[in-house]
Amino acid sequence: MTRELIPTDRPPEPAGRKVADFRPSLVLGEHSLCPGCGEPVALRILLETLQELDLVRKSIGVVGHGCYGSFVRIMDVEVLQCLHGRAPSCATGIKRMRPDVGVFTLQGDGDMVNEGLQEVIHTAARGENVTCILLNNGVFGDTGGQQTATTVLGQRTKTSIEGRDARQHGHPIAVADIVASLDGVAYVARGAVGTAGSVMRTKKMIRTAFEAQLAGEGFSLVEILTMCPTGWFVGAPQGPDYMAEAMERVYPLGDLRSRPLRRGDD
Amino acid sequence: MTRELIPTDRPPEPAGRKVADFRPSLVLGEHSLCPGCGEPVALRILLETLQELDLVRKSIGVVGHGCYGSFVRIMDVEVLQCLHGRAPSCATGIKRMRPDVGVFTLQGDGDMVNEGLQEVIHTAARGENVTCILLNNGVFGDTGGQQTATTVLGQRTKTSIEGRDARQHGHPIAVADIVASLDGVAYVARGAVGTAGSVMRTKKMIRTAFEAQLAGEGFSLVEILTMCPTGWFVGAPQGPDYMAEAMERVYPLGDLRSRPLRRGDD
Amino acid sequence: MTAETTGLRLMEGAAAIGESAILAGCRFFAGYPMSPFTALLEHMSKALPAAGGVCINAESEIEGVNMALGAGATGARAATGSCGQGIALMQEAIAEAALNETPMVVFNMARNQQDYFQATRGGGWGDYRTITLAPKDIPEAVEHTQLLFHLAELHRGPTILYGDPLLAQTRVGVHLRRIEFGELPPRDWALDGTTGGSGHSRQVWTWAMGKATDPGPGPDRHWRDVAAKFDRIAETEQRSESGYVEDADTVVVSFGSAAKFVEYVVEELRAEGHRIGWFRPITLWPFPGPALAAATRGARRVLVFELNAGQMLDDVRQYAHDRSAIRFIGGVSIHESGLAYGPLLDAPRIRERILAAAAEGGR
Amino acid sequence: MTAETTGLRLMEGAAAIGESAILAGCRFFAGYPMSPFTALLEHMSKALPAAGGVCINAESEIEGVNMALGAGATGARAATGSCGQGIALMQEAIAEAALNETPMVVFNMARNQQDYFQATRGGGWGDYRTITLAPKDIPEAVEHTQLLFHLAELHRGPTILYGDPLLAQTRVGVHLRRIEFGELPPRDWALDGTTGGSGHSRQVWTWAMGKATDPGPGPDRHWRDVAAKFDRIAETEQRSESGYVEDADTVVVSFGSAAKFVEYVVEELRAEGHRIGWFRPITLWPFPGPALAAATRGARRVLVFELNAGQMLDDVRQYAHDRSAIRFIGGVSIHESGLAYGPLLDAPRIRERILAAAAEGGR
Amino acid sequence: MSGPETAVVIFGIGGQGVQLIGKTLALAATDAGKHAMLAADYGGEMRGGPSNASVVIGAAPLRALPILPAVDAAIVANHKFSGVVPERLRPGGLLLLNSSIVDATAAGETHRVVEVPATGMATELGAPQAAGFILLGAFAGLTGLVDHDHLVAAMTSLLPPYRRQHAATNAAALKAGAAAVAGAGAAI
Amino acid sequence: MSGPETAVVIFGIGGQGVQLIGKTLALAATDAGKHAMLAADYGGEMRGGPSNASVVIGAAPLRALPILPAVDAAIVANHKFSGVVPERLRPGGLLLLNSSIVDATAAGETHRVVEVPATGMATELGAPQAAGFILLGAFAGLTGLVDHDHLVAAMTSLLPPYRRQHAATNAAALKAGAAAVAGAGAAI
Amino acid sequence: MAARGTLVIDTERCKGCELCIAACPPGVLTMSGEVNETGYRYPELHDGCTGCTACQIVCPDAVFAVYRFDQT
Amino acid sequence: MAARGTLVIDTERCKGCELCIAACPPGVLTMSGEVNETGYRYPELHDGCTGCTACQIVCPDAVFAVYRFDQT
Ligand SMILES: Cc1ncc(C[n+]2csc(CCOP(=O)(O)OP(=O)(O)O)c2C)c(N)n1
Ligand SMILES: Cc1ncc(C[n+]2csc(CCOP(=O)(O)OP(=O)(O)O)c2C)c(N)n1
Ligand code: SF4
Ligand code: SF4
Ligand code: SF4
Ligand code: SF4
Ligand code: SF4
Ligand code: SF4
Ligand SMILES: [Mg+2]
Ligand SMILES: [Mg+2]
Repeated sequence: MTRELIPTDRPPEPAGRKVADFRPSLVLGEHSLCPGCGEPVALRILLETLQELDLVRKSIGVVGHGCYGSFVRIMDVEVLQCLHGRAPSCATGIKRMRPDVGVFTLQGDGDMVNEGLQEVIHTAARGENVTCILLNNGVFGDTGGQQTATTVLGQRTKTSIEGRDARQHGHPIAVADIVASLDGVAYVARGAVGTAGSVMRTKKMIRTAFEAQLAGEGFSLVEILTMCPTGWFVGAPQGPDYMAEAMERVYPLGDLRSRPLRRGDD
Repeated sequence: MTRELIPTDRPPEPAGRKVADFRPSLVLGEHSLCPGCGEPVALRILLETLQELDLVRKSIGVVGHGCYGSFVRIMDVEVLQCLHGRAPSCATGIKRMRPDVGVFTLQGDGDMVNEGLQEVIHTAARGENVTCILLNNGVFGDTGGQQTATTVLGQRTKTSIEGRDARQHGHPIAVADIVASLDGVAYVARGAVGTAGSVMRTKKMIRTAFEAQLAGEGFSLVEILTMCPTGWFVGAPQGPDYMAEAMERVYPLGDLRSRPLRRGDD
Repeated sequence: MTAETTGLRLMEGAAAIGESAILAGCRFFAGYPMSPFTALLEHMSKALPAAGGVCINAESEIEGVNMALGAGATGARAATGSCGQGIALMQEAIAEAALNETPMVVFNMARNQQDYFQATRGGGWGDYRTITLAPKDIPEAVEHTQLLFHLAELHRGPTILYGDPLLAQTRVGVHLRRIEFGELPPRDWALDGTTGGSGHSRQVWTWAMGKATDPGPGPDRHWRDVAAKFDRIAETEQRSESGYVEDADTVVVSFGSAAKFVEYVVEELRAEGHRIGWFRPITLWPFPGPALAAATRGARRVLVFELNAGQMLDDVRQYAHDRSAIRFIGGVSIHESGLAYGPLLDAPRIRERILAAAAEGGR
Repeated sequence: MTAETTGLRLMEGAAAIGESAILAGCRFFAGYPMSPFTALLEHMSKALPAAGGVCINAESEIEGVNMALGAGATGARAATGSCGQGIALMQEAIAEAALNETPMVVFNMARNQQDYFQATRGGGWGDYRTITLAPKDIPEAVEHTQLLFHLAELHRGPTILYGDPLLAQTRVGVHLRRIEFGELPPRDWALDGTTGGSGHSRQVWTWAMGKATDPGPGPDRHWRDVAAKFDRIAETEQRSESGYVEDADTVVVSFGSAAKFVEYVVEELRAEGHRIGWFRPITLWPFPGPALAAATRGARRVLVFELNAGQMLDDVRQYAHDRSAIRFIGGVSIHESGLAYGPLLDAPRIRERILAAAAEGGR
Repeated sequence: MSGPETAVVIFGIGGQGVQLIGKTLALAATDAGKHAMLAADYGGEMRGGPSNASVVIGAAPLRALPILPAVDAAIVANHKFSGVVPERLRPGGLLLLNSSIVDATAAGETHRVVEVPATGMATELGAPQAAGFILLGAFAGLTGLVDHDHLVAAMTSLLPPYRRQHAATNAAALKAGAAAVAGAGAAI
Repeated sequence: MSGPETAVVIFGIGGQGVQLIGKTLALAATDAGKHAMLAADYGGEMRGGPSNASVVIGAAPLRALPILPAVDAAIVANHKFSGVVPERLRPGGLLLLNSSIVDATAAGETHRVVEVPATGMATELGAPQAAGFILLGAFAGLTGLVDHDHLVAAMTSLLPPYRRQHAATNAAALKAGAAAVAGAGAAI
Repeated sequence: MAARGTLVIDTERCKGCELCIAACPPGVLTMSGEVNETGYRYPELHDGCTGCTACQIVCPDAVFAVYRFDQT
Repeated sequence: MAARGTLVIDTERCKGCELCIAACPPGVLTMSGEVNETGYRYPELHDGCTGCTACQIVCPDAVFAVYRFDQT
C-alpha cells in the first residue's frame, strides 16, 4: 500500500463503471443515527430488496418505535408509523385489506421482543402473510441503552449496570427460534450487518422472506443483528467484533426455518 | 354386576376406612361450573397438593379470568384475582416481596395464551420462581365458547363456526413447548383430567412444579387439558373422549422439561 | 300485515348493529370476547366473511384495535370493540388513531354507565377527542352505527358507540337499510402501497414528520391542527334531544338506555300533571352544552340520572344554566354478576327518585 | 457554608424523586423506558437494590404496572411509572388497583401537559379516581413523592405524580429527608399467604365476592362503597395554592411547571402594579373547586393557562365563581422532537398572553 | 290487557328452554306483522340459576322498556321459582303455571291463574323437553296474541340443525297446550 | 450581575461535553454552599445537534425558572452556533467565546465579549477534549462565582470511572482558563 | 363377591355428567332413572366396588366419599 | 499494481465509525488526520482498490460510490 492518496472527490477519469452508489434512491436523505450504528445498513438492504423485487410501488411498511423510527422520514415507501410493539397487528389489518401489496414491519428488539412479543407470536401462528424485520441490538437504543429481553448475559446496560445477571435480570429470549417453531410460519432466518459478507447474506434472507410472502406461503421473519456502539458502551470501530463475540454466540446466524425451494435463480 | 343397589346415603356399617372424601377441606363450597367440566378437578388436585406440601398457610394464588375465576370464592387460600392475562406479572410482584411464600397462578388458555401470552413467556425467561397452572380447554369457556389461540384445527367454536381453519384462523400455539424451550425455566409438563390415571399423573406434575419453586429453581408451568363440553358442543359424558382425540394429539401429555431429580421420595 | 310487509326483522341488538355496520360498508372487524360485546363479535365472525369482508378473532384487545387501525389506514371501513377493561387496553391505540387521523369505529358495548369518563375523556394520551354516540334503544343504535362510520371517515378518526347490555342483548323488530349521509372527501390519505419511489410516499404518523423531501408539519403544528379540528367538530356535531323542557321546572338529564327509562317516566309524570322535562345528550362528546343551557334556562331543578357515581355530572356542571340547581339522582347499580345493570335501572325506582328530588325546595 | 452545612445535594429531578421514594419506604419498582420517565427507572435500577428493594426492568408497561399491583397487594410500598402512551397501557390496571383497593404510586413523568384528562379522568374502567399531585418544581416533587405513598396507603389505591421533562431532567440542590405524615391503619388487608385454610383467607378482588364461607359485599355494594370513599377523599384531600387573589381583577389558573412560570410572571406584573393573581390546583384530582370558587369571587377575568388544548378548563368551568369570566390562554406547544414542551412555556410569552387577555374587557 | 302493548314474562331455570320459548313467541309475533321485543335477564356467563324472558307484543312501534315496570301475564315453568309470584303482574293478570311441578297455592289471589300440567303432558307426548312449548301453546290459546301456524314456523326456524328432529313433537306440544285451555280463552 | 441570582447558558453541540461543564459548574457551586440549578435543553433521544446547558447560581433558594427568560452570561463553545448571539443575554452581559473556532465579529455590540482560544489552548495542553474546561476556568475567573478547588473537586467526582485519567488535564485546563483571563476579572 | 369398598354418594350435588360411570374400573356405577332436585340423573352403586377412588378422582362435583374395608 | 476499482468518498457525510477500514479486503482505506465539518475523521483511499464494494456495503452513512475499471 503506497502512502500516496487516490483522489476520491469526483468520479474517476477515465470513466469507470459505477457498481455501487452512495445509497439506493429510495433513501431520501440523511439519517441522524450514531456513528457505527448498524440500523442504516439494514434499511439500505431492505430498500434495495424492494427495488430488486419491483415492489417499490406495491409495498407498505409498518414501523415500530426505536432509533429506526427516524427512517420513516427517509424511506421512500408508504409507511404506517405505529405504536410501540404493535406493528405485526397493524400489518395484519393492512395485509387483509391490501392482499396484493408487500407488507412488512420494521421493529427493534425492544419493540418486538419486549413490548410486542405477543403480537409477533400470534401473528406468526395466525400464518399472516406478512414479513417482519427485527433489528436486534440487544438494547433500547432510542431511550439511551437500557436492557431489553434480548440483552445477552453479562452485557452492561443502563438498567443492568453491572452486566445482565441471570438471577436478577433473567435470561435473553431468542424470538426467531420461537417463531420458527410455530405452525403457520413460512420462513425465519437470522442475519447480521457486521461484515460485508453478513450484510450480503442478510440481504438474501430478506429477499427470501419477501418471496415467501409474494408466493402466499405465510409468515416470515428476518432477525438482523445490528451494532449499537452507543448502547453497548463500546467504540464504533469495535461494534462488529463485540457483536460477533457477545451476540452471535447466543443468536447464531442462518436460516431457522426454510421455505420449500422453488426458485431457479440463485 | 348385580342389579341390586348398595345403599350410599350414609357411611357404611360396619365402618370402612375413608380413603377419599368428597372434596379437600380447602374447597369451601360448591362451584357453579357446567356438568362435566374439567376445571373443578384441576382445582381439587391443586389444593390437595398445597395441603400435602404443607403450603396452606404459606401460599398465594393469582387467578385470571375464565370459568375458574369463580374458584376464588371457594378456594381457601389467599388469592389475588387479577386482570385477564396478567397473572404472571402480578405473581412476580408478589413473589419478589414474599419470597418465602408459594406463589402460583391459575389461568385458562384464553387468559394465558391469548391475552397474556407475553406475560408468561417473559416471566418464564426471567426465571421468576413461581408456578403457573394453565387450564387448557381450547376455548374461552366463560364468554360462551369462542376460539382461543389453543383451539385445535377443525374445532367448532362460536367464532369459527365451521371449525377452525388454518388459512382463515391460523394455527394453535403450544405454549408449554415454547416455555419449555426457554432458559430460566425449571419445570414444564402437560397433564389432563380426562381419566383417573391422568388426574393422578397431573397431580404429581403439580407437586413437582411446587417442589421446584420451593427449591428456588426458577419458573415452572403445568398445563392441564380440561374438558369443556359446553364450549365443545359435546355431551358431558363425551368430554374425555373428545379431549383425547382432538386435543391430546396436538398437545401430547408428559414432562416437557424436567427438573434435576433430587427427590428420594417418589 | 306480516314481517315481509312491515319490513321488520326480529334481531338481537348486537346482530342488528352488526348488520347495520355491514350495510355501512364495514369490511374489517377484529375483536376479542367480553360480555356483552361478545354477541357482536360472534355475529360479525359469521356475517362479515359472508359479506366479503374480514373478521379476525383477535388474540387480545390490543391486537384487535391495532389491526383495525392498520385496516383503517388503508381506507377500509374498519371496526373493533369491547367494553370496560378491554376498552381500557385500547386507549393507547384509540388516541393514536385520533392523532394520526385514522378512521375506525369502536363498539363499546359497555356493561353499565360507569365508563362515561372512559368514553368522553379517553385516557389515551395527548389532546384528542372521540365522537361518542349513546343510543337509547336498538333502532337508534342501528342508525348510529352507520352515522359513526360516516363521521369517522368525514373527520378522520375513531368514533365510539357507547352501548350497554340492553342494547346488545334485547331483541326487537328492526328495519335494516343503508342510510346516506352525503358526500365524503376523497380517501387520498389512504395507504395503498402505490406511492413508493415518488419522493412523496404516503405516511401515517402521529408526529406528522413527513418525508425528508416533503416535510410534514411535525408534532407541534400537527397536534395544534388536530386540536383545532376537534374544536370544529365540537361546534358542528353536537346532538341532543329533549322533551317538555319549555315549561318544566324540573329537567332530568340522562343518556343512553337510562334516558329511555327517564323519558318513559317523565311521560307518565307529565300525564299526571307534573311540570317535568327531560334532556338527553346523544353525543356524549361533543357534549351538547349550549342545548343543555337552553333546555335548563327556566328550570329550578336540574336532575342528573346516570348509572354511575356521577360522571356526566362534570359536563352538566359546565353547561347547565344554573349550576346551583343541579342535583344528582343517579348512582352505581350493578347486577350481582358484575356484568349488567343493577336494580336502579327500573322505571318505578327512577320515578321515586325524580319525585323525591322534585319535591325538594328549588334554589 | 458548604453543601455539608446547607444539606443540599445537586440532583437531577428524577434521581431526587427516586431517592425520596426510597425514603418513603418504596421497596418495589417496575418500569419500562420512555422519555422522560427513563431517568427515574435508571435511577431506581441502581438505587433500589442497594437499598434492599427490588427494581425490575419490566418487559412492558402492562407487565410493569401489574407487577407493582402484585407487590402492592402484599402490603409493600410499590411503584411504577411511564408517560403518555405508556400510561395509556396502564389504565386498565390503575383502575383495577383503585377498585380492588391496592396501594401503589404511579410516576407519570409526562412529556407535556396534554395528559391532564388521562391523569384526572383515568380512562380505565368503572367509577374510580386517582389522587393526582402536580408539583411545580423539584423540591415540591420530592415532598409530593412521599405524600403520595402515604395517601396511597391511607386511602388504599393508586396515586399519581404528574411530572414533566423539567421536573425529570433539571438538576437542583435538594434536601432529602423522610417526612412523617402520621399514623396509618394496619395493613390487615395485605396478602402474606398465612390465612389459607381458615375459611376466611384473604382475597383481593374488584368484584369483592369474598369466600363462600365469608361472603364479601359483591360488586354492587363494593363499587358503591368505593365511590363513597372517593367522595370522602374529594372532600378531604383537595390541595391548592394561590397568590394575590384577594384584590385581583384577573386570576390566572395553571398547574405543574406551567404554574411556576405563571407565578413568576404574576410576581413581575404585580410589581408593576397590575391587579393580577394566580391560582394553582396542587391536586388535579380532587380538583380544589371550592378554593377556586373563593379565589375567583372578586375577579372579572379567570385566565386558564395550560400547555394543552384546554383540559383543566373542564374543571375550571365547573367551579370558577363566574363561568362567563373564563378565558383560555394556553395551548398545545410541543418540542420538535415531540418529547418536551414547545416555545409557549416561556415567561415572556406567558406574560404577553396574560397582559393581552387582561386588557380585554371583563364581563 | 292494558293498552295496546301486551307484556309477558316467562320464568324458569337455565336449560329449560325458556329463552327459546320467548324467542318463538316474539318471532312468531314479528312474522305475523306485529311489533315485538324480547328481553332476557342474563347476567353471569355460563352459569346455572334462574332464566327469565320478557316479551312485549304490540300493533305499533313499542314504547316498552327492556326492563318491564309491569306485566300482563306470567308463565311459570319451574318449581324452583314457584315462590316467585311476579310482583309486577298487574292485578287481574294471567298467571299460567306448569302445574306438574309448580304449586298453584303460592299464587296470589288477585291474578287469574291457569294451570297446565305441562311436564306431565310432554312426557306423555314422549318429548319431556317440550314442556315449554305446551305452556306456550296454552298461552297463545288463552290470549290469541299469535296463531298456531306462526308459532310453528318460528319454532322450526329457531331450532339449530342438530335439533331439527324435535320440530314435529314441539309442534304437537304447541297444539296440545292450546287444546288444554280451549274454552278457557279470552284476552288477558 | 442583576439581582442575587446569576444565570449563564452554555452553547455547544452534542459530544463537546457541554452538559459536563454545566454539571461541574452547578455542582461546584452547590458544594460551596450555594444554591444552583442546571437545566439541559434535551429533546431528541440519542440524536446529534445542539446541546445547551443553563446554570443559575444564587445565595438563597432560587426562584429561577428552568427555562430562563434572561441570562447574565453566555459561553459559546462551538462554531456551529457562532451565529447564535443569545437573544436573552442581558445588555452588558458577559459573552465568553471559544475564539479558536468562534468568530467574535458575530457578537453584538451590547455585550461584554471575552475571547479565549480554548481549543487551541487545550490542544497545547495535549488534551483536546478539555477545551470546555478552559472556558469554564475562564468563566470562573471572570466572575468569581466558584473557586478553583470546588471546580476541580466537582469535575473529578463527575468523571465516570473509565475517564478518571482525564482528571489531571481537566484540572490543568481549568487553571489555564482562569490564567488566560487573569486581570480581566470583575463580576458580570 | 365381597365388596372391598363402598361409597357415600351426595346425589343432590351430582350434575349428571357420567364421568364417574366411565371411570369405574369394575363398572359398578350406573346412572339413576330418577333425577335429583336440580333435575339431573346421578350414579348408583352396585356390588363390587373396590374402593379404588377413581370415581371420586374424576368427579367434578365432589359427589363421592370412598370407603375401604380393610382385608385383614 | 493497476487498481481495478476506485471510490468517490462523500467525506462530509462520514461519521468516522471506521467500519469501512476493517471491511476493506485489500486494506486500502485509512482514516484521515483531518476532520470534516462535523468533526469526524474520514476514510482515504490508497492504491489497490478492487472495486469490491465492501466498504460501501458496511458503511452506515452512505459515504461511498464505487467504480470498477473493466479489465477487458
Ligand atoms: C408504549 C411505549 N413505551 C415506551 C416507548 C419509548 N420507546 C421509544 S423507542 C424505545 C426503544 C426501542 O428499542 P428498540 O425497539 O430495541 O429499538 P432501538 O432503539 O434499539 O433501535 C422505547 C422504549 C414508546 N414509544 N411507547
Ligand atoms: C381484558 C379483558 N378482556 C376480556 C375479558 C372477558 N373474559 C372473561 S373470561 C374470558 C375467557 C377466558 O377464557 P379462558 O382463560 O380460556 O378460561 P375458560 O373460561 O375457558 O376456563 C374472557 C375473554 C376480560 N375479563 N378482560
Ligand atoms: S443508540 Fe444505538 S441503535 Fe440508536 S442510533 Fe445510536 S447506535 Fe444506533
Ligand atoms: S363453559 Fe366450559 S370451562 Fe366453563 S364451566 Fe362450562 S364446561 Fe367448564
Ligand atoms: S371406588 Fe372405584 S370401584 Fe368403587 S365405585 Fe368408585 S370407581 Fe368404582
Ligand atoms: S362424575 Fe360426579 S357429577 Fe358426574 S355423574 Fe358422576 S357423580 Fe355426578
Ligand atoms: S471497494 Fe473494496 S477494495 Fe475498494 S476501498 Fe472499498 S472495500 Fe476496499
Ligand atoms: S464506514 Fe462510512 S461512516 Fe464509517 S468511517 Fe467509513 S465512511 Fe465513515
Ligand atoms: Mg434495540
Ligand atoms: Mg379456556
